[in-house]
Amino acid sequence: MATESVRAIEAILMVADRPVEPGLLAQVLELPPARVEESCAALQASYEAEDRGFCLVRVAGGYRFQSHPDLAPYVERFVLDGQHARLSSAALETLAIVAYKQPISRGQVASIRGVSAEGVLRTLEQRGYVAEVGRDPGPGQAVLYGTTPALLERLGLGSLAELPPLEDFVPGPEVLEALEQGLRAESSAARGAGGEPSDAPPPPSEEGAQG
Amino acid sequence: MATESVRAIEAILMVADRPVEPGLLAQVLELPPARVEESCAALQASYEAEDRGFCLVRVAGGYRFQSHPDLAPYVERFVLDGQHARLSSAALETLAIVAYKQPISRGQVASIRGVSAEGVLRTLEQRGYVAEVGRDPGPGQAVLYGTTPALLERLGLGSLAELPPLEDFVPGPEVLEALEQGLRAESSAARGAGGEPSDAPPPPSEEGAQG
Amino acid sequence: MPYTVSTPVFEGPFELLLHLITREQVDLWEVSLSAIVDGYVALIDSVRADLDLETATEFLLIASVLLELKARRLLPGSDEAELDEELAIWEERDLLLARLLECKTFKDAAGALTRLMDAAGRSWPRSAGLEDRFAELAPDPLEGVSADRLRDAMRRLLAPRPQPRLNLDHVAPIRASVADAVAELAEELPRVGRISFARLTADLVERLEVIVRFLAALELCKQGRVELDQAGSFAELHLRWVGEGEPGDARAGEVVALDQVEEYVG
Repeated sequence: MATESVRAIEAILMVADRPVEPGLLAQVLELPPARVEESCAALQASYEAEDRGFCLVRVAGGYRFQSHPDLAPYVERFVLDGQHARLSSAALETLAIVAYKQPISRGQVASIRGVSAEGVLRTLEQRGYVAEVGRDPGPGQAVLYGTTPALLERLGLGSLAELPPLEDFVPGPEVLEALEQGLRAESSAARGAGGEPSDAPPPPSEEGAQG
Repeated sequence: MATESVRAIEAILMVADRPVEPGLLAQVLELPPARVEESCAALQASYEAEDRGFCLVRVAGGYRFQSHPDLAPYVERFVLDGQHARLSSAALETLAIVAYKQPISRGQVASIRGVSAEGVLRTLEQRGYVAEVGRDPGPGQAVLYGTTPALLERLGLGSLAELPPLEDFVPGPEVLEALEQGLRAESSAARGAGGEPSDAPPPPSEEGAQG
Repeated sequence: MPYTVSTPVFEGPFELLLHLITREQVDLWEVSLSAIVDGYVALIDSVRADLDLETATEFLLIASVLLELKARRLLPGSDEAELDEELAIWEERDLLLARLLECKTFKDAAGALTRLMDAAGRSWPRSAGLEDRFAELAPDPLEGVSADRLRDAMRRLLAPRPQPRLNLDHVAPIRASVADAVAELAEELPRVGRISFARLTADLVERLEVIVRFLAALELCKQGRVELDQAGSFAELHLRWVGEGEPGDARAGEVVALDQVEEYVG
């Protein structure tokens, strides 16, 4: 029933300890890459149809076996050392900036976040989620950072192209309005305590003295 | 179709690095051991019936997935291709820790690296570069690892004393803490390990000052 | 009014501002600074036993940011606000708005990454690796690894891990010292003799620098080396060098006493 090449893919993925690129599978099996992709898709479908406790997924540019997400409660109990340590929100924001803006220097990250990025970037580097990917050709030759395949694995994404588009997160008009309002209050309030926010220009200096 | 417990067994065995004892499965799944054995037998039969490229085998220690013997030629070609054999940075780090801090438990390695070390230690063990050198006398009797003469040979060193010194490198507080937790175990295990005296680990200077 | 400390953790000034503006709808100018400071002191007193440093510093940061925002409006603005200056203020505001939007964008993107990680985190990869029967075949993973590389890996591991910390640069990004400004004036004024304060500070970009120059002028006046005159309220302020050293004598500045002159730094 199952063809030898499909079975061989199963066997190879069973001994692999990281995602295996379809190109490598194609080379080992002496098959066109398209056939490998087809076979993998067929395997994915069959595990799903049979309601297996594992699945075949494409992450970080390759295929790998993993436990089915449904069964997380059992696997968690077995794995004991929660290898999925959570990242701080600072780390996540930095990661988002690097993911969408790479290659990017530490200084650029810091200027987007408004705080120093050194510590967080080093933590992310230690975790293996970001790495130096080059040097800025300009003066100073700042180190440029990018994300790693390990991050894609952690995100469960096949490639960076699968990241949700950044445009999706650009704040809508209501947020923009709220922000504008807030900044307007900054300049108007100084004119007179408790005054209604208005489009008034910045305050004359003598009134500032009451603040 | 498949029951939850059977799927859970598949999930756990898929992520396990070593054979899993049926008793442990029974405990995690809160099932009588006999039921676990039954489920495993049913799984074995179903993979065979479906002509899968992998099989579920019972080895000394328990159950594990492995590639089907039929497909060894493909797996061999994959292995020989070598793309997946590069020493990962995780392996390099783990090896460094064992080399400089031996004898050391898996838990201590993990706490210095900040991530689980099980898979990597196993690979290094398989390769003959690290080996069990004793047991922690404390509760839990953790296995303690050390490097082997094969590693020294590979690195072209006459003895561990020839490892390049770390010099006056002062470890960060969290590393010190991880090491201190194991100092008692390390020192007593070093006595009990009974390794070649000439290969005794060089006492790294910064520990001498602090320990 | 007692100010209760409830601290969602703010990592930076933009995050704090975002929170204040979008969540709390705080009118920054309605918050009384003395109430905040009182509340802060009360907080420190009440939790002295087990002071959570992080909360305390976080709170201090919030107070400092508010202080900076308020202070900006107190600084000598111009009565006859020049168009350039006004434009600059609006430009500054637009810049701030753009940065807030960018900050919010990446905050939300980070949220999406978290959801991806949470979903992916429910699965564990197979990592058992090679079965023993194949292990011999694999090329040596230590190929090309030297003892020095082991040492380098170990040193990297032993390096102190960075602790997350708050950077307060934004609160006062400009560091200006009155002592430096006094020295500068003491060198410049003997050369020019008499000059208006506006001209003296025309090339300064930051308000803090203007303030510091002003304080420096007061300091020199106190030392009797400079005379200040102003025709009336809000009229142009002039400085005249009356200290030793003739105009053009650059060494005059060196004799100005600089002890007890304060530093204004972030």
